[in-house]
Amino acid sequence: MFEGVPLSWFLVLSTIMFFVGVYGFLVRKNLITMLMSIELILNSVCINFVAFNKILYPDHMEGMFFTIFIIAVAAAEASVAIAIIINIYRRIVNIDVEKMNEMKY
Amino acid sequence: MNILLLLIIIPILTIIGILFARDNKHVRVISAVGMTFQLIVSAIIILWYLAERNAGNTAEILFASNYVWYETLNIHFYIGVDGVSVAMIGLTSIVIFAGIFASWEVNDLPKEFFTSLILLSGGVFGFFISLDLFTMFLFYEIAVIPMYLLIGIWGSGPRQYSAMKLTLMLMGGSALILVGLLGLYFNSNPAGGPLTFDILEIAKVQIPLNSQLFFFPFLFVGFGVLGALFPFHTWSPDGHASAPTAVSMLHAGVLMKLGGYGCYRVAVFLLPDAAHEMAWIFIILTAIGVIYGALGAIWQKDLKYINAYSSVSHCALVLFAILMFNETAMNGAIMQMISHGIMTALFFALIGMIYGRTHTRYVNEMSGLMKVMPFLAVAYVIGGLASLGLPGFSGFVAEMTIFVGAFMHPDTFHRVATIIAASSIVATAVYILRVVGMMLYGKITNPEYEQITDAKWYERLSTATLIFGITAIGIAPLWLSNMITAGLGPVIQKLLLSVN
Amino acid sequence: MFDFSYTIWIVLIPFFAFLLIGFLGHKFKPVVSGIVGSAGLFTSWILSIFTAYKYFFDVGKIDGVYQQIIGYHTLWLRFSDTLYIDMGVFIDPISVMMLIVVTTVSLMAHIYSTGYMKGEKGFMRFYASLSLFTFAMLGLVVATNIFQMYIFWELVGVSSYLLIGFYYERPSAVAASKKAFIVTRFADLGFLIGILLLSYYTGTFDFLTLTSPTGPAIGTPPTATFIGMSVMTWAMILIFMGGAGKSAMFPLHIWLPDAMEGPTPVSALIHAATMVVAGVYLVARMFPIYVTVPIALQVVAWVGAFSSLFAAVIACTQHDIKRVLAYSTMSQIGYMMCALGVSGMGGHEGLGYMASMFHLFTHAFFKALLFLCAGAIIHAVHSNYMYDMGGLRKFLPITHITFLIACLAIAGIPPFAGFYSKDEILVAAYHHDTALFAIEYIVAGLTAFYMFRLYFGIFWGKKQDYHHTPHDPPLSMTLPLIFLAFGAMFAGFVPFSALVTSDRLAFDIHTEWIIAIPSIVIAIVGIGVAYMMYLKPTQIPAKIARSMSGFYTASYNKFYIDQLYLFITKKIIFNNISRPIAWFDRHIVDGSMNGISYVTNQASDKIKGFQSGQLQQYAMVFVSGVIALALVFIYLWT
Amino acid sequence: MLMLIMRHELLLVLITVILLVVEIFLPADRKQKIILPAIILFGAVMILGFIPGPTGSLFGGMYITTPLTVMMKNILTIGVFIVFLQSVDWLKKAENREKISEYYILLISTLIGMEYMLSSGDFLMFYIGLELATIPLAALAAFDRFKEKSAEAGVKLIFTSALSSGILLYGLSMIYGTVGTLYFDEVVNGINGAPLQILAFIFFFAGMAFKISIVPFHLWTADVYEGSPINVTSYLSVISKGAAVMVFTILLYTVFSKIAIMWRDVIYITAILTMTIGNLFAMRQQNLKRFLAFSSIAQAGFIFLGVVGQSQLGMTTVIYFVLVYIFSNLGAFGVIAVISNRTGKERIDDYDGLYRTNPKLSLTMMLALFSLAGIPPLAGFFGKFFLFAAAAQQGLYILVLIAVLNTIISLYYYLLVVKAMFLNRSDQPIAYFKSDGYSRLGLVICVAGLVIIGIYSPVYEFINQFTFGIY
Amino acid sequence: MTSNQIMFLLFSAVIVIFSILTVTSRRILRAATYLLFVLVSTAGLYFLLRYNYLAAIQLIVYAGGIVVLIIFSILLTSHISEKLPTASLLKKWPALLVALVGAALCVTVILQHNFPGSVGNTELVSVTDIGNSLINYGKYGYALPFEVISVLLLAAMIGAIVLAKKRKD
Repeated sequence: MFEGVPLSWFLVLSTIMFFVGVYGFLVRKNLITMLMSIELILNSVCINFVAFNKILYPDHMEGMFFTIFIIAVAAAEASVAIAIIINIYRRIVNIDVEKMNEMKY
Repeated sequence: MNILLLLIIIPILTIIGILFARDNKHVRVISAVGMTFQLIVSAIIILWYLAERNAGNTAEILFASNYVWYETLNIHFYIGVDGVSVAMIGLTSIVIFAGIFASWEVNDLPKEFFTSLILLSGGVFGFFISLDLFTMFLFYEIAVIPMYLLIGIWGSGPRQYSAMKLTLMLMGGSALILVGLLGLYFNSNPAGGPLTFDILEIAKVQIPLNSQLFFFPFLFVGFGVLGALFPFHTWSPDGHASAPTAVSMLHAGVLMKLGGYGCYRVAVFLLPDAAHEMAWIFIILTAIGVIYGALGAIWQKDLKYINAYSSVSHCALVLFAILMFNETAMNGAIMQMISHGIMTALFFALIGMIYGRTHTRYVNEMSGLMKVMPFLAVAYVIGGLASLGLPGFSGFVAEMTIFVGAFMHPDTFHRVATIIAASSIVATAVYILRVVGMMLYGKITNPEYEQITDAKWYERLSTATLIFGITAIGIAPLWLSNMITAGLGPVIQKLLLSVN
Repeated sequence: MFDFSYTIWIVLIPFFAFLLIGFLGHKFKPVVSGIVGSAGLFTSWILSIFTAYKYFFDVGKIDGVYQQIIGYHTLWLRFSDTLYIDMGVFIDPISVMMLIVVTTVSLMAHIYSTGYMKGEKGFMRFYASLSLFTFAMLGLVVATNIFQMYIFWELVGVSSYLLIGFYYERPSAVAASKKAFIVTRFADLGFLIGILLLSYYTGTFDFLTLTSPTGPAIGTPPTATFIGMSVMTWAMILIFMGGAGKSAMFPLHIWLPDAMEGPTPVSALIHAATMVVAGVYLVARMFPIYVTVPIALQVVAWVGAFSSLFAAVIACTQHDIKRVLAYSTMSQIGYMMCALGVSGMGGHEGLGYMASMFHLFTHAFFKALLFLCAGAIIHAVHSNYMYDMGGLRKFLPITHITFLIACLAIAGIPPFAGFYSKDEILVAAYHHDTALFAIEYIVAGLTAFYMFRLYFGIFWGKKQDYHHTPHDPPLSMTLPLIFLAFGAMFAGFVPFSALVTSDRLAFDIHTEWIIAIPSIVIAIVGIGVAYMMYLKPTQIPAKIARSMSGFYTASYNKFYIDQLYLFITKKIIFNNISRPIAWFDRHIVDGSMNGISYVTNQASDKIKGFQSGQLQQYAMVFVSGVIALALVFIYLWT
Repeated sequence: MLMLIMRHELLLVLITVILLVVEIFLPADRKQKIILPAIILFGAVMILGFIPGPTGSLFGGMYITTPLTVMMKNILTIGVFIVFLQSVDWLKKAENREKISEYYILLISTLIGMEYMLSSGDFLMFYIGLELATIPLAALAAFDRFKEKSAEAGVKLIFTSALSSGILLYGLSMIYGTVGTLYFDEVVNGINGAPLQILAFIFFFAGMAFKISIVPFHLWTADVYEGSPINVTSYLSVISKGAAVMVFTILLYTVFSKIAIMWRDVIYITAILTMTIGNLFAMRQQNLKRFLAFSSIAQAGFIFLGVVGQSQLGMTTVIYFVLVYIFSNLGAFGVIAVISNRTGKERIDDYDGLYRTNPKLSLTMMLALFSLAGIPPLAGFFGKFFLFAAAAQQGLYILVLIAVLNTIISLYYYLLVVKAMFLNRSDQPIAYFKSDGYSRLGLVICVAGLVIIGIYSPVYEFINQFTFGIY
Repeated sequence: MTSNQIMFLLFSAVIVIFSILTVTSRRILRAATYLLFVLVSTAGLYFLLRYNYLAAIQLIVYAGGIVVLIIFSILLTSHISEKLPTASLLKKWPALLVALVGAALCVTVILQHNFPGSVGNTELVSVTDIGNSLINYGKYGYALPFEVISVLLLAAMIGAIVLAKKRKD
């Protein structure tokens, strides 16, 4: 409970966000929108960490720092992903994930 | 240094020698020299062994050397021989010796051929002298895998299919063995001390019955696959049919014996209670195998198939005898292994030589060969007679020992099974004589066969060695029988204990 | 005690001759092989005669009983502490008698063959096989234990195989040799099982122990039974099966006529005088045990009697002279078997035993003689068939005379050898079972008939146009004929009842004229009928054949037993067992192994859709996997 | 001298910096001069790594080295060194010349990530190490910029890894939420098997299973392996996977030891799935890289048998097997790389009759494949045997049985390659060529490793002495 | 209902709604904008939890950095007017099912879990403390991750450059 807001609210919120992200990842065809879904997922995790840290274990700032590092990693990940996306766009002028199936079986 | 190590070192040195050989001739000569040494060393081992025994050395294992290998897992490189393994060593060296000469005319990639062949034989030697289950298993696989290349590259007919089938089935067998071995290992010290792969140590342990019952089928069937246990024998006809001569020789002659030896040395010896409990299943299977192989051979046309089915029958007899759990039958089993080993090697050698001349292996396409190649034909007849258990040849000694031994079993079931198995001798006579009659006798129908020449010197050497082996055992079996009996002691004792 | 250990050389000399000829024969001229073989056998023969003399007349008898002596023995193979195989020489009346028979006939065959086989391609091979056979046969007769006997039993089988198939380019010879081996092999299976049974219950192979009145077989016989009969009965019947196979008793006789494909000396030696009587010898050897199991003995008697009748009937209709002789052999061996079957133990009870051995002895001479004569005839006319012959008495005088002697001997005309032995058999049968006696009595008449049918058909009757004038064979062939003719004439005077008896005690016999005279009469009747029918070409045989056409055809076709066998082997075993097994192995056993790989391959193919290349599908599987695992492990797992 | 505890990582960082600086000052046309120094430098680091040094914990327990982790790092370093040797041929190609040092930097930085992951003392460090070991790899997978497949591989790798790290993080957050700390030594006390923790563990497991390519989290593997430049593939399949396996095993044995009874079953199930599915797919592959991808999936399944052993034997064996696996797989990939670089041929049937033109390469390939299949006396046999022993020690004989039956399938497809090289004949076999010295050196090391590691038991004993008490 | 609760509900409503919109919108630029809203709302949540510094980072790095990056790349790779194609139903329904089942599972498990009693520390974390922690190398110090992440960022940068740079010729 944090100032009247129960922990579970945060957790439920983040879970919903997480699975919305997962859903987006599973259905969005455009690579960049998939990347956005990833950001949703990471963001939901961040909320978890922060909420846990603040509400349950406020003595140390582990959750918060974890979040900070997640954000940093997310940035790195996004940059590489976008580099790859741009690269692939240059190759085939398309970033539809369903077209990425040259290798299979 | 332990003389047994030579059995492994000589093949390695020979292989190294082959790698430096310059041409075909060198390769052949080096192989021949190496395997001659091997034969000599084996003979020395046998004589030395007998001398030691005569001198009153009653140790269970002679020439034992025990080197720690994997200390934490208590894996040892533990070698040594008793009467049984000495006999098997003798068999192997004779067969590989003959095999080298039988493959004198391999011209396609000879280096690789002889390397694989000798590697295979090295694996077999290692298997027979191992007293540690781990090394035993290791050598077992070393012996099996070169078979793939040997059949695949130098084979004939559907060689790729056969090679693959054979390798996979045998490896399937070894997979089962592996499970069994691990089971033995982790049950090898119920008191909680260090675990061991040492056969002799495990033999001293009373493994709980339910564990035994669980692992026995793995070990018996696992080794049984190589021993052509019905219905896991089907690699054998195809494999033999496709394999080049020397490989068939080694395979049927020696490699299949690994199965019987493993059943004897590992499955039955180390899990005697389970063996007693479950023997009846395998007795039924092996008795079927004996008859089935013999009857199956009658209809075949391809010489190699005939011999392969014949091997199924004979090898099933080995397993059958092992399952009788008495000294005489086991003695017979070992002798049958040796006898069949040499005999079938002789057959395959001859088939190879005949095929090399007639370019067919179908008996109905050949006739009257006795006239143009009397040496080979007579050798074939001798092999055939040995195979059908004629006195004076090793097959008789072995089979009779098995039958007498098996018939000593007090259970009616076992004795009825023995009678059934014994009736195979008639079927054996039928298919052997059928082949002899069709192929060797009669008039030459194909004019090309008039030009056939008789055996070359190396072929003569190869066959003569094997025939000598068969007849030597057949005429004077007592020393061999005594030697083997002496080695059987511990196994029999263990089995007797487990009955009570 | 006299040392009989030298007797092992009687056996071994032919073996060394075999090795010598087999390995080195091709280095020398063919004739060397013949000489080596014959010389070796001559030595054996001399040694045998010496042994017989020593045994019967010098040292063998102690307190009126002929001793059973182990002349030599060595351990060959040990199965267990009690079961082991010795190789040795067992000397007792019947083995010594057999040594004489075997070496004599074999020597004759050896000498005869130097002429008969001259110029044959496989001359060395022939002699090597012949030596091998002699070795095996001698080893068989001197066997100290049943397993040694079995070993040599098999060896004679194989040498017989090799010799029947001597003309290996002739398909019929090959088939005949194969048939002979397989049929006897089948019988040997019975023998082997019998041995196994016997040894299991008695714990020994040794003849001495087995036949000892206090031994485990007789003194304390096992009480176990199997399907209503005691195991001993079973064992003895099975052992008799082996004997029946080797001795061509019905229904295992089919190989014998075909075996005539072999060279004639071989037929004389193996398929008339020696090997085929091995069965009789076997039963005689085990006789003390047979006496204790009446059912088995009964079987022996009836099989013997039936075979003798059966063969005699067939012999009347055959044209191939060697086949006639072959059936005649079968018939005579039936006689011997029957005699054993009706015998008891000791003194006059054991008359049948003595008679059987006696007949074996005399039969060896006259039957070998008949075959060798037949060889001489075939040599001369190059045909086996009666209808190619006729009027040969002028061309082949020696052959003619010796053949006649042999015919008279076999027909049982006194004072030729056959009369005495056959008479004793009839007496023994008469005292035992009238039915058997009746059969044997008829057979005696039939024997006289078919033998003289042969005799008249060959030497009298219509003269044929021969391509070149037939003539008597060379000395090397006639010498044995003459020698054997003497045997056929005088062998009957050997006092068998004093030498070879069931309990090895001498007993007195006297000719029972009440049986002897009718038997002579029926023999003369038989000869007379043959005389009428075959002295000159007449229509009578054809008429008779027509009047009993069904029976005649059946008899001519050997009662279709061959066809029956062929049906069983070809149709049933080959086509209905072996072939289905081969199919089963290919398609079911092997198919299931291939099936495993097929299923694996199919599985591999079926699941390939998972690897669709679609990233989102991968993710889908990924997430579902996580959730599934979580569900399982949170809710299902305990 | 406290920093010596972190010597592996620091040395690697040092090399990275050196390479970066050199790269900046090196003229564009002489970029390939950097290859030899880079390899020598790295070789030096590898050797320095073997020098015994202090171990302990730094940064308040966030970074811990033990002799065990030191050894693991050394093992990885050997593998990377071999990869370096094998990459030379490829790097010297015209299209890669300008990004040689980038290649090295990226590769080394992933290695740094792995080493931190191995030495991590809390989940944060672990996570960062994991990401450091993954993200540059995605860049490497897409390194062949002008190949569509390479880009596709990059996409698949980065997106799957992002998803998996998201899932892993979710799990981590739940662990944090239930335990209240991220330091391993404290987490272990808080693990009690509550459903939420099981959920968290499964999520965490999925993230790791992605790295190890465990079914059903493996689907990216084949595509990425096929598309990536071949040396990156070998790196992915060997080093990346090996590191993940080792660190995961340590985590399971230490942090999650309280719920061992649960994760053993997870491993049990996934091991069976992984072996079977991997093998079934490998059977039908024609492209060698893809083939080895599935083979490596199957191998991961086998490794799990060691993990499930949960004993010193299990730990030792897993490390030992990773070592063996490095040599085996790099041997196979080395040959494929050499041939692919020379001829561009990567299909199995391209290898028909290879033995008759290039016997040495074929033999190397055969030995490597046989080692993978577990044929004695090659190291793979020992590795597999011990893995099975580890599982058997727990009484999981059925699992062992399934595994050994799977080795039969695996033998089947390894033999297919052997068949192509040795048995088949071809009208147009790959012509004879002499491979470059670096590759040859790499292959020789691999073969030597394959032959020696098994027979020479001290290797195993050496590993074993460090694994005491880890479970 | 406290103001905090109301604020929370407000933010979470925004988050949920715009998350869903992010993954369903057919116009890619709008999706990016919705994502921005989500991220900003998340920052709001952080503010709510008194993590002002974190919220700032969230705004700067996420909203300011990543989203901008995303928008740039959208502009590079897509036409603004273009509508995204919708996924096939075959893809949507299973995905929806998985997401719903997963969410249900997680929510159930979370709600069932008995978390330790909340401490509810409402204090603001001072930037000084954060700074100290970042350079602290003891326990609960983050010097090492801070350094290592720099390696990661460097590597990511190099990787991105290598991939994205144009060929020289």
